[in-house]
Amino acid sequence: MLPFSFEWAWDAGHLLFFGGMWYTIAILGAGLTYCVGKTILDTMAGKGPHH
Amino acid sequence: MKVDRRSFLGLGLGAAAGVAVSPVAWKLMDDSSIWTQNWPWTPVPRDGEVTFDNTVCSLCPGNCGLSVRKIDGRPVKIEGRDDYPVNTGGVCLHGVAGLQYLYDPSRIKSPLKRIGDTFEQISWDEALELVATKLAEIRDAGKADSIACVTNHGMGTVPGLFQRLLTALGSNNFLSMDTMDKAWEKTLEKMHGVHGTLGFDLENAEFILSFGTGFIEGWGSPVSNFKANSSRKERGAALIQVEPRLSNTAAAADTWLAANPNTEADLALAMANVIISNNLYNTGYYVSGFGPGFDELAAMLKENYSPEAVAKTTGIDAAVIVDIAKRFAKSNAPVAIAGKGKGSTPGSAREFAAVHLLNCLAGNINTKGGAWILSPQDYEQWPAVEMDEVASQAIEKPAMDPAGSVAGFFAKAGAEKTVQALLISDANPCYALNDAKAITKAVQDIPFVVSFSSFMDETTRQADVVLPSHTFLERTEDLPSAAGMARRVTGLATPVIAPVFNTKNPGDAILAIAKAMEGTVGESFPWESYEECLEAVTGDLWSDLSDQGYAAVQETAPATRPSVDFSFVAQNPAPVEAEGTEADFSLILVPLDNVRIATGSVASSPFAVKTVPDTVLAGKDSLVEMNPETARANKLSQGDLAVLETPKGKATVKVNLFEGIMPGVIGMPRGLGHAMEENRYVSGKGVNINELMGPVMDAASGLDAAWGIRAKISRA
Amino acid sequence: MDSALIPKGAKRCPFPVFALGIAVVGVVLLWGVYAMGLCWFKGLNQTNMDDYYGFALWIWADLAVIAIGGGAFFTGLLRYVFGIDELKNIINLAVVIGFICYSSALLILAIDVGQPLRSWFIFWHANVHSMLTEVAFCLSLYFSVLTIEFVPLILENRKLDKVPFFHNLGHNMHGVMAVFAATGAFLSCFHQGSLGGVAGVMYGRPFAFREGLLVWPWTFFLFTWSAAAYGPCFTLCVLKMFEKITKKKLVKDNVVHLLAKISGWMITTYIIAKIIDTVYWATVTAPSQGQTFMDFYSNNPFYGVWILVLEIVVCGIVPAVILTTQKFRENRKLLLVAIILGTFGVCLNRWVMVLQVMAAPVMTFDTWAMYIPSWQEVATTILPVAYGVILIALAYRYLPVFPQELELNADQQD
Amino acid sequence: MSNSIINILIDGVFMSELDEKTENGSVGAVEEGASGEQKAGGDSGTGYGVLFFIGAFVVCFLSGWLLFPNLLYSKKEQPFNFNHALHVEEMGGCDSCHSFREDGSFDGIPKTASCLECHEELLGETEDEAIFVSEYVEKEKEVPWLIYSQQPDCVFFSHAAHVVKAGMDCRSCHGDIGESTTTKTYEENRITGYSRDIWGKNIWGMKKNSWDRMKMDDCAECHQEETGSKGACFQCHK
Amino acid sequence: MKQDKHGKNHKFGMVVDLDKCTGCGSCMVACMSENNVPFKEDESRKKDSITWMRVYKITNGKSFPETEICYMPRPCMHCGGKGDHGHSPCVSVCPAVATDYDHSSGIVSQIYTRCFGCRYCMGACPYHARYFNWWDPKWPEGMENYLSPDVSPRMRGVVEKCSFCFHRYQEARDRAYVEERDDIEEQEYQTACTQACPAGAITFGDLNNPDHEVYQMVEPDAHNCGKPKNPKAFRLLERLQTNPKVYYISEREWVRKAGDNYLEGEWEKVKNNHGNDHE
Repeated sequence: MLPFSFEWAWDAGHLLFFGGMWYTIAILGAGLTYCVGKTILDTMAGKGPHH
Repeated sequence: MKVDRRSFLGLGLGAAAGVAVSPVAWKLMDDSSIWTQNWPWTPVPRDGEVTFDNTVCSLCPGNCGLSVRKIDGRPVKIEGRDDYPVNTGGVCLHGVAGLQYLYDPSRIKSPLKRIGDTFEQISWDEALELVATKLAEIRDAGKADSIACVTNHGMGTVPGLFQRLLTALGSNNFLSMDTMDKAWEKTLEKMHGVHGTLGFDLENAEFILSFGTGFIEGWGSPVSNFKANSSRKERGAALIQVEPRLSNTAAAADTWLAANPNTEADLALAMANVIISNNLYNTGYYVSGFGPGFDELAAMLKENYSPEAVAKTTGIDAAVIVDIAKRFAKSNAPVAIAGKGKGSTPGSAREFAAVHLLNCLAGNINTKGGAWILSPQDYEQWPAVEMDEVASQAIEKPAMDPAGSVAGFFAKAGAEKTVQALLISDANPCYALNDAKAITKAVQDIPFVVSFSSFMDETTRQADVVLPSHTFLERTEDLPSAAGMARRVTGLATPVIAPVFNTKNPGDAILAIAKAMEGTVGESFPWESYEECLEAVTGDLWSDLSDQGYAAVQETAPATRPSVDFSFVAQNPAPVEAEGTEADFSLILVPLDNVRIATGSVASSPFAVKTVPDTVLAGKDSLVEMNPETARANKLSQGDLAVLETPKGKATVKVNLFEGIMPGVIGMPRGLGHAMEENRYVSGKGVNINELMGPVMDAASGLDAAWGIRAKISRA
Repeated sequence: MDSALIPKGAKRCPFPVFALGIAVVGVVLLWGVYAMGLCWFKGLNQTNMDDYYGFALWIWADLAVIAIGGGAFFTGLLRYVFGIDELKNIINLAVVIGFICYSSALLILAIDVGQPLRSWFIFWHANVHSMLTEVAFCLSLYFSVLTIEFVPLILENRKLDKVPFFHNLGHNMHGVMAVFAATGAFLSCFHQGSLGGVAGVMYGRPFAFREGLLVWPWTFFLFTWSAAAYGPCFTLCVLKMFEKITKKKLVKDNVVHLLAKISGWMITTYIIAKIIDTVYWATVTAPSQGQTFMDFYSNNPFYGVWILVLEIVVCGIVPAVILTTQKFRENRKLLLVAIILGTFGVCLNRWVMVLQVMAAPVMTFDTWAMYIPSWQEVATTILPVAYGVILIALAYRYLPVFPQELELNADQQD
Repeated sequence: MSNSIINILIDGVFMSELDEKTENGSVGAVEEGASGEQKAGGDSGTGYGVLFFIGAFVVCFLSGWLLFPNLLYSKKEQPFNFNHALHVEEMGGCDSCHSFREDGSFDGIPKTASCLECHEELLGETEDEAIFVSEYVEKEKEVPWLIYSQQPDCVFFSHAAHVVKAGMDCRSCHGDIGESTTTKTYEENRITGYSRDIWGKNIWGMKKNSWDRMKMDDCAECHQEETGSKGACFQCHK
Repeated sequence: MKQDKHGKNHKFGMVVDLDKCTGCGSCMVACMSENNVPFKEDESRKKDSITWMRVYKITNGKSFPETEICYMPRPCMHCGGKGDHGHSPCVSVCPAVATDYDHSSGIVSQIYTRCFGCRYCMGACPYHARYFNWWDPKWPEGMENYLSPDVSPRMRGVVEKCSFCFHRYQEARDRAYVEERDDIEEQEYQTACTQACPAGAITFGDLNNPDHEVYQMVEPDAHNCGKPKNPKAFRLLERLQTNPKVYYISEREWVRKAGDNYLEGEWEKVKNNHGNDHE
């Protein structure tokens, strides 16, 4: 999974497979970070539910 | 300060974050999976120095040489001994599984005394004293001849010591379990007038004509036969198998003659007829060795056993009979063998004689690749038995069964109830003899039964005192080869491990009992220990035995060629029929021997049971084999539960359809149905066929010649 | 009693009734949990699986729930990536179903493996050539996507929404949902396919083996396609069940018909591909390995040709025809028949592609293997169903799952 | 309705601080107040939250690093002290006591019998010597040494391949044990049963020397360097 | 020091002479006792009975008395896969690399401590050579004393299979190392089943080494994935391209035919030039 796990090899199979995996994780992570970050800013700016 | 929800949230998140950046979670994740890799309840075998010990297997009469691999003195694996003349490296599954017998849950851990229906552990001193006192009592009461002893086989110094004890006590009733060896002995007496046994040089035979023998089912010395079978294929020697069922031997044979059950003798006689009428018999032997009865025989055969007539009885084409007979007679090294299945039961004298007749006609007696007449094992040099008056008088009384048959002995014991004491060593008659339930009853009726078994088997369960033996891996013993082997080798079993439980070598137990009985009985046993006795008695053989673990007694054919007396066969004795009438029981039940199932006194090991196919044993049910045609006629199909009934009893079994068995014949595995509760890996599985079979005593030999029994089967 | 949590204006059954219903299902759930405990602590000897039938009821259940949970990724794809806006009215349901299906699948997998504590080896020591590795990675990643998709819905709960942070978070997550949905669709395509690949790459098993494209056997594509095609059928099935139980209309017909139509065309294309695949396999692939088509459908008491007819004709062509024909799909009863058949069909396909593969002998002297699951297996398979029922009931009761509910049931509001 | 127990429970679960308000007002009022309370109470709550967060973080972080390793390993003492340095001086290299058997296997720790040549009688006056002679030599027992480098049952390690074939030095894996004058405390992982030396003293599993750790990755590292491949699984596993 | 991989690659394989095999079961028990295979109370359910070496009984399907039977011992085939690249059916599917193909010996390993019990490999293996530990292995009291330290007992929940007694290869190599030999002799590494077979039906050795008996018996064609040139030799399910390293020899045509699936009429075409069809 990581370059220092036993089975890791710098070959096409690992690069493609784990490349895809880390890329996906990165997208999800970035998306979540963005959401949480923006939410904190929004909340501090006083945004909230409007009635 | 108000502790609120957010404080808790902070606490939780902080803890989580703190743990996350510490090694705890990761280390625990790793360690917990490592824990699954080293579960404390999964054993870890200790490592150490590897050594090998040689010994000899005595689980069956084959007596193969074993090489036991040990780690720091702890035996871990049994292998065949490469330089042993019987098996040269090969080994059967029972031998390989030998270590399982050491730790068998049904092993007896110390001497036992019967208290009502249970056993109590006692000390060796107490147990030996008990036996000695009881035997002395019986002797003092003038009933020395009512003491009997049954051992598994009759050869070597351990059975020798038992026999010696009986003689010293004054009894002739020393018996070993009935096997085909006894039938061969009777045959030799009748046809050559000699005392001895027959061995077959199968390694060099060129044409093996087998009348129902399980040549590779465990007949004789199994590993040696497997090797002979393989070398047979290499050297192009033929194997013809006569049998109503496609056994493994039949499957391996070049030709399988599916003769009707119990017509083996007819077929052999028809072939003899072909050989004689075509003048294909060995002329040299005719001149030198053919004795009385030859002309009568020729005439009798001509009249009764023409190939055409026998074709009808056996179901084998006349042309095939003629062809096989001619090929047999013309072969350079033909040999005909008998003894059904593993040869663990005797057969009819007529059948053995008819088969041996072919050997005689071919002139292959004591020739390379032929049948060798071997004199009784005589290397043992026993000093004369000291006999007091009691013994001298009692020994004059005849043995209970004059033919020396165990089946006959128990029949008489059960009927007359005169036996006062019975010693049983390594034999399990309550399981292994036909009509096992009647045998058990007979044993129960004997007031004092002493078992020397290593396991709580069916017979030992009936004992009053148990003097547990070492298993074959823990004991010293000389083991002469037997069972159809032409070459004779005596092996020396030596302990590969210190006794696991509080057991003794039966030889030592006998010495101790004898010594406890004062007077001539004790004096007849001048040795301090069994090992001392063994060394003294084996005499010339001892140095070979102790140096190389075996002594080759005979390697080439005996030089003499005894003459043949044909008169027994010429009388055309009647065949031994199966018990039961066709009207009541339309089918015939035959026991099936299978090398993977131990059939004699020793039960199978858990490993051996594991190899038994599900077409033989399914859960707790035995499967009986029948032709689909038989099944259709009895409205049965594969896997059905069915009730199998014979004149001796009933059993619930499952049905296994097999095209290779003759219609009308039902085959049932032998060796299952043990009742040895402590060992649930082996016990309680299947049905003991010996409870469905009854003995059929052959008038000509006095031996049990039952080969099957009439039966019927219906859906349960 | 729990009105504070119930979406504003929505009518729900009295709390005791609800609690009773949950309790009943909860008992089933506990039964499943007990069976699960047995499997974990005593080992897989609690099942009737054996060395021939190493994949059994559970793996089927796993594949089946993932297939029918495919409605989530496909509807998400249509809604967020292709921008079919009407589907926003059913996307919540699809997401909840997807979440239930995928969490169930993960739970079943955790019971199914012999050494659950070592499961992480599949990630850490991954063999990238194994289809199962791909399944594990995509499955767990896609599950996190579903969680991300589910969270905003939870945050819409009347009480939660009052918290500014949650309100804003929900809002912001909605804002970037297209990114998540697209990622989810990508992941889903792969793991649905990999599940098909699991069977297709077994070249020692002529019943399963398929040739293919690059490293992917045809079953890879067929599984993805079939999950997309049939997944919405299950979403609609659940919707119909809801409507039946609540005696309310929850989603407008045009939305239902739209999804049904899309599903119908997907099924049509899928079933054509499946037929081509079957024919090619039966006439080229299997014969090249010495086996005839009928070798796989005879000499056993269960797997007859009927199973293929049922899968392709009854559960494939029939729903395809119904759903693609406007007249038929707008007939309530026919629509119901079609979506039920569709759901059943994809489950049957997964059954065949896992269990018949195990059952069919390959060595000439081998025999068909048959198997009946133990109660522990049945209980642990029902466990996720019970869990799903509870979760979806909670979701319906407390979350605005159906945006059109109020509008459609204006007369019933209190 | 608003006072119902269920609602209180629900509030308790979801947002506990609203409790007080619920008691006195209508649902509507609670809702009004809730958003206000949210803002007002937000700051102080967050403040405590942060405080608690930091506190918990520090406590857990430190115990994870410092306390956990101590809890994880149990400490066991050897039957008596052994002075490697002294024996090396007297006997020569490692292989004078740790040798190969004829069949190529490695005999590990010597048996008591092989110590007899010198230790038949008391040799020196240390307490350890007395224990050895009286408890083991005289009773013909083996010393139950705890082996620091004991690999688990699943590992096959060929000393022959490494020492004879590859000509490696004992130190590469066993370090300076030959220079030790006393036996250190044996630490056993309570969960796995492994010796701590396998994972390495360092709880993170970091190492400075080749002998600091004996995990599979350490084998692989060297194999990769020396043979160009980490090797087949069976090479080291049984 | 850079090493080559201990000389040239071996390709260990087995040849079973089915005409010599008597079905006695010695190989099965020798294997079980060599490899610490556990046993349980009821072993008659063969589909969960661990027998690394299993002897199948096959028949020609004809009725009495034309019936014939043949016993077929089946260890793990140690498939090399298409092109002998090591992509055996099981190795290629294991998600956690718990089973791998060793190119230096041709042996397919199974690492019990790595396996997490997904059983995918079992589904992928058409020979049913792989077994799952459904139960904790348990020995009757005291019997664990006979366990060998050369093979670690398996825990519940993992897959196991025949290893060609790889530990014996390790031991033989250790001896060679201390005797400073570069390689081992043919007889130094033999599997337990080979050693035990009383009929001498099993031969084991290096299929890459023309001096070895196995090579001479089947004449494996290295350019055609080890396909036997000996017309009496065959492999099980060769058409699936699993490329097994266990060969069978029989004079009997029906036995050879039973080794693989053939469409109607196909066997007639290949039976006489079996093994030579590449020429």
